[in-house]
Amino acid sequence: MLSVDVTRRLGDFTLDAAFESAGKLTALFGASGSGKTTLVNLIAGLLRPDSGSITVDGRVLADTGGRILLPASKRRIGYVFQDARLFPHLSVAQNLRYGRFFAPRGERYAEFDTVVDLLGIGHVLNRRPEKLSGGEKQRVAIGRALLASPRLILMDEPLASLDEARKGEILPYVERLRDEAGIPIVYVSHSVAEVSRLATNVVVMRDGKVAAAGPTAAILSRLDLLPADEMGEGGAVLEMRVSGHDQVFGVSRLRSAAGEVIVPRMAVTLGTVVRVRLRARDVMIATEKPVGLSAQNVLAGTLAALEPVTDNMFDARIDCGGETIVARITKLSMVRLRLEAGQPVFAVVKTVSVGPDAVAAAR
Amino acid sequence: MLSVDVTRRLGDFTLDAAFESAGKLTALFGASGSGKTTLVNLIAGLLRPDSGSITVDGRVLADTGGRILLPASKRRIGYVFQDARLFPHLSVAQNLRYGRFFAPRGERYAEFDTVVDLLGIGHVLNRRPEKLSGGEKQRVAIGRALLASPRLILMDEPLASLDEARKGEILPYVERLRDEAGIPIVYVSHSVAEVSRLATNVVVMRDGKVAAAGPTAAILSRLDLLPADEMGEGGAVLEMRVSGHDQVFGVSRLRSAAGEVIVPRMAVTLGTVVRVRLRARDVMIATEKPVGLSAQNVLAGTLAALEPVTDNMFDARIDCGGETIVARITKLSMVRLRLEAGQPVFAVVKTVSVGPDAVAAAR
Amino acid sequence: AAERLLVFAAASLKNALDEIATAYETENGQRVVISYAGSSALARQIERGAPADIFISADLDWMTWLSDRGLTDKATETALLGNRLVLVASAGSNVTAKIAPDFDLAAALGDGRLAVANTDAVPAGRYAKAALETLGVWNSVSGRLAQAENVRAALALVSTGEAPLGIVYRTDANADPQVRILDMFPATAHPAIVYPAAILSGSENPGSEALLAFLGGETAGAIFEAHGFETDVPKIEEGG
Amino acid sequence: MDWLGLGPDEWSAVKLSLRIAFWATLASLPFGILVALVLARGRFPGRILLDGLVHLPLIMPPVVTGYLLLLSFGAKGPAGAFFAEYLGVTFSFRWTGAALACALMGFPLMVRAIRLSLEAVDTKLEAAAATLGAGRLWVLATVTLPLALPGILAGMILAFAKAMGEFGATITFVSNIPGETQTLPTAIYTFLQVPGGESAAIRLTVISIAISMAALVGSELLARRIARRRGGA
Amino acid sequence: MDWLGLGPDEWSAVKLSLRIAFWATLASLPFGILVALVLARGRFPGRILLDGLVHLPLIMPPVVTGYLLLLSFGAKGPAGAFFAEYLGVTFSFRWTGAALACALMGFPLMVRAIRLSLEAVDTKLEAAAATLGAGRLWVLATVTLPLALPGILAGMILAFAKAMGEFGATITFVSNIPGETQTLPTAIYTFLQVPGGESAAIRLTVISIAISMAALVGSELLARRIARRRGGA
Ligand SMILES: Nc1ncnc2c1ncn2[C@@H]1O[C@H](COP(=O)(O)OP(=O)(O)OP(=O)(O)O)[C@@H](O)[C@H]1O
Ligand SMILES: Nc1ncnc2c1ncn2[C@@H]1O[C@H](COP(=O)(O)OP(=O)(O)OP(=O)(O)O)[C@@H](O)[C@H]1O
Ligand SMILES: [Mg+2]
Ligand SMILES: [Mg+2]
Repeated sequence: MLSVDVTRRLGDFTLDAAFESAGKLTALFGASGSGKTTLVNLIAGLLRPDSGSITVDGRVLADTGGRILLPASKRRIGYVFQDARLFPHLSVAQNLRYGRFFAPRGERYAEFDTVVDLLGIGHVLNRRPEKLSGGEKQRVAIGRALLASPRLILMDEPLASLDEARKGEILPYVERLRDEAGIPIVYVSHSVAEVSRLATNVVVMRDGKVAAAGPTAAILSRLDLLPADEMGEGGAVLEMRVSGHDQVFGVSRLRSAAGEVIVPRMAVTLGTVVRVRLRARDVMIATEKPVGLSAQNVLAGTLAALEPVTDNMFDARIDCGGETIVARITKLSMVRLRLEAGQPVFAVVKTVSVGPDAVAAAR
Repeated sequence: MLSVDVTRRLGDFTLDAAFESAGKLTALFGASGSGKTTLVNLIAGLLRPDSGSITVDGRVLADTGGRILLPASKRRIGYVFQDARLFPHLSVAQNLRYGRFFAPRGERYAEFDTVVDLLGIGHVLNRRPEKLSGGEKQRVAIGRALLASPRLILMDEPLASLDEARKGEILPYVERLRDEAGIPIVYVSHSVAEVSRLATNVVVMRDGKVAAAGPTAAILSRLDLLPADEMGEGGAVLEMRVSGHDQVFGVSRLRSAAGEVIVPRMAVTLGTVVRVRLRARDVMIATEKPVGLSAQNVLAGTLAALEPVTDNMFDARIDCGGETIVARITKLSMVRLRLEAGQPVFAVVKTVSVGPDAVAAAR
Repeated sequence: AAERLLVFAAASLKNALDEIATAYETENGQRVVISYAGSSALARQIERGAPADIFISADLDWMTWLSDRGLTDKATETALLGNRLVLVASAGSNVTAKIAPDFDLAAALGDGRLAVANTDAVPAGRYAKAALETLGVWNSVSGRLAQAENVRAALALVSTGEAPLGIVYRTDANADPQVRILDMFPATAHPAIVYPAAILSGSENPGSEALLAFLGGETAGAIFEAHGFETDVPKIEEGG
Repeated sequence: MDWLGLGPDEWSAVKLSLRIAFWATLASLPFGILVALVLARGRFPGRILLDGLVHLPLIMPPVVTGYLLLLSFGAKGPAGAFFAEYLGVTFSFRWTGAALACALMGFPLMVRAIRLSLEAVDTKLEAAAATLGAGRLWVLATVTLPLALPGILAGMILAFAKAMGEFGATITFVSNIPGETQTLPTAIYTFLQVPGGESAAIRLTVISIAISMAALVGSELLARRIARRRGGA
Repeated sequence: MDWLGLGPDEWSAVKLSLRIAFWATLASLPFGILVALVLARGRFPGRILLDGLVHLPLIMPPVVTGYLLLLSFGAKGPAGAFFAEYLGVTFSFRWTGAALACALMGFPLMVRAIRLSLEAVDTKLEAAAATLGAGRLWVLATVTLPLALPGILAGMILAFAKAMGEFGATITFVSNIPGETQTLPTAIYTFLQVPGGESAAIRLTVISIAISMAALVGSELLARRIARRRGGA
């Protein structure tokens, strides 16, 4: 449970943010300059709040009323900075081990070798930071924060300068941290894909204020909160149970009240509940059940609402067995298909568009 | 015309890169640590090649054979660094104007006010760099490089820490620079979306070597070159002519030998040739012409080939009037639809999935 | 051997005193250690408790200053040495001058300067000033002085040719081949140049008296004279 | 200036010391920057020799430095003759000589401070300036030196303070001529040489301290302003 | 050591100077770091006063500094009595006093160098260390001071060189007793005070320079190694 209610002035900019997040991974989302780093610095103890309080899992980190201000070194927070901030006088290995001994012996959960392998930095351990590439620096910074075995992790755009392949390796580890070690994470990101995959809760910042905060599914379906270009990335987030694995075709079947969805094979046991993001722009509407189409996921439902997004674009909300699926369609399609609220329709989704970044084990 | 053929050792790492690019925007693509920044530093003149030569539009920047090594200050190259590298002792405005007077008066094409507006940094002009957010710093760095009115622009992941909305504003400007001012650009990126939108040419780096180089369409359809997670982002890039605008529905019609495609309304005149990226993961295959489906783009063609991508995933290459469209499908779909090379099929694409980042004015 | 004897002596005495100390050590078997510095520094150090046994000053003032504070064994105060002032020119120059009342020192200087030790602070400078006043030439050259930190520095100004003329001790001039002595000032033109010596009241070393006696003795006298000092000096006047 | 109880000679010593310290600092600054640059950035075989040379005035007793100055820059010295003939500057028995001595004695301090700051300048910023079209001298003037400003300022204040206190080399080189080469330290020294001169010496010392403190406070305020404007970099 | 033609007194002056310079540098280092830290980071009203105080030995003629030392740390001085009684250290007319004088004279140089380097340390790195759990002292020991190493090294070499050359304060405070307080500079002075002493003075000066140069070269090599290992930061 992360509970923040602080104000802080920085020149002309004022941060005035209040939110609570019970989730294990809270995404901070917002445009450049909206105050994400400022907020993270306040949580880390690198900035002093002008007023307000910050509480993590019942531990008061700061409270101007009670005159409490835990120093950064006592907060046990692993902070991955937006700029890597590696120690230039230490080797990569020394950087990684720096925080190791400040954690009580019993609480050290991060394994040096595991983290090094995960981040693919084994070959640079003896180098000085200045001899690393941009992405390597960022990876070492992530490793350094993890190896301090923190009780809360703050990540300020940690994957921004990493390639997709590397992201694809690091994200599952972050998920495991979140799920297995139970370490709450605050994650700053510009990417809806990252947010929807990882976050249990989302806090949307705008001009120093919290524009919205809540569970990921609720926030991501409120597409107005997302930046224009990312809107198609939003959509429904369903919790579904793994009902079967198909060895031959390498797919898994997921079930929920909405129906059955086939996704690329997941390495989880039967019965596990996973989260599936169905991007609005990946969902089609059919008035007749399609035949001979490669898209294999066809969910029957009722067209619940048609919401204009832009002049020529609509979000169709389809009620499938009580769950809502969103499809982004053009006005043209709407007119041609003569869509009207209340009529029965099919939501059609390609299996491949439910890619690995759209499915995640639910907490 | 950018022509590079250099070697350079850095510790254990050796860059040995040779490629030519006639395009206006050459994307450098590759995993973290593959040597992108090293290559860019060599072009900028910040690193000295061990051997080889670099030529831009006939101007020899470096040639170890001819003992030519133009200093960085004489190369007229605008370099947006991976780390912003703003001058801490100068205000943002002073940073922006720093390079202004080094360009001959007649060659100054960048307008201060335009660039400031574009980058949304008008409100921070009087501030020192340390009082900027991460994204603001990066934007100022872009502005500083542009305002030097360079003859070649090097951008090392310039948009990595920017939100999508801001990216959406900056990218068109970069495109205009490329197209109108004719300034060649070398652009380092991890994002296939960015690359396919912007690049005329792509150079794929791997372990210090050039794994592939060529026109964007050719490279992006060779999906094996892309990182695993980005593979679905690859696909066909078609050059199509704008054949009509529909005021009522806000869409534009594009035509090529492949057929007609409807995309969200574009602000270009009729007859203009644009590039359309049809992501493999956004394309479906239908064995019968779909009816009642919201996906409006249905292109008739012949299934030319089925190429396995992973164990359970295939890329279907569809020949539509001589042009190739790629669809990513599961093995399951392939079997269920009994797809075989040579059979007539339809390629189905949602209009919304051909979003603004997938359509670009061709050069 | 008994504890070493510590002598505080004016720096200009070094050459002679080092020889004498060696002679004394071979004769008496007691080690003598000499700290050379400016008389003012030494006197102040004695006042602040320096563990010295014997003080040999370059002028009377600092000895009197100590004496007034009861820091010397008054009975042992003695005028150990004398010296003379000379007018020197650098060896290479062809300046000539004869010292006499109202002699034209200014003319001999030309547009150069007269090198002297500090005329307010350093004994040699004070004697030089007195002599020039007695001879009636002070006013004509007082604005043309180059005052140095000590006699050696004044001598250096002449030997390097910075100053055409200088007034220094005969002991210093004798030993410097770079300078030539033009003339010696009459002993009467200035207060007697006296190097007083005394055992300090803080001294508990039984050898002090023997050393002081040795300094006044024949062996020492010969060495002093070899270095150009005069050993035949008037007794210190009471309250001088 | 009666309230200070200063005689004309003392008053002129104050003025002279100020002038000497001012010019010693100012005139040695370009050389200080140059040498610091060479030491911080140069990679040539004689570098360590130059480094040693710069430190000499610190290592040698001041009297020796003064004596060597006398030999080389005196009226009869080769360097002195050169300066007199070609540049029209004479040093012997002039305040200029005192300034030279003070500059030389403060030089190692100035160079070291500037050099430390230069070495802390991030060369990546210089590279950035070069890509923007700035040639070497421009980079130096607009990036390197401004970033080294704290060290330049510190070097200047050290040189100034040293010049205010320098005694041994000054008196040996240019003597102690009231109104011409008598600085505060040589005046103080003179007073200390005679019994009872302490109070006058203390008065002058206090004046000297007051002047240097004023300079120090000024430089600190300036440095703080620079730091405030720049922030954490 | 006959090949140098050194007499026992001269030889002991060499050894003593080395010992004094070594201890002056070493013993003043912690104080130098402390004061530099306070001046670089502290924000309290008396800061500028402390800054002035540190500069005093530079501003005042060395003789005055020596005299003040004699008054306060001498056998009869209050500080001297305190140290003798409570810490068992006496300074008057001992090599320890010479070391004290040299340390004091070199202190402004040492502090300034360390301070410059401290001010150049990126506080963001200290913040990073704090988030990793390092308390203030740990941050100081593992981040701040290592990053300020160039300045600490420069400060030490300046203090050492200054100690090798310090004359005025030393001779005024602890006199010039061969084998006990006679350092190279005071020995050189004595030789310069008598006819014919020049060659001996030059010999000692050369020895002094050689020692300091060795220290300098050593420090430069060390600094270069640090710089090489760290790179551009
Ligand atoms: N000074 C150096 N010494 C030794 N190796 C170096 C040095 N600089 C870079 N390298 C290595 O060279 C390789 C290429 O570095 P480069 O910065 O060009 O990578 P990059 O492609 O830009 O990666 P990124 O996307 O992470 O920025 C990396 O493996 C890096 O560790
Ligand atoms: N020290 C400062 N003084 C004045 N304004 C500041 C200071 N630091 C930050 N700001 C301003 O506060 C706002 C929020 O900054 P912050 O770094 O929190 O943004 P952010 O959300 O992290 O943005 P980005 O995504 O670009 O990193 C910005 O507009 C920035 O200009
Ligand atoms: Mg930020
Ligand atoms: Mg890079």
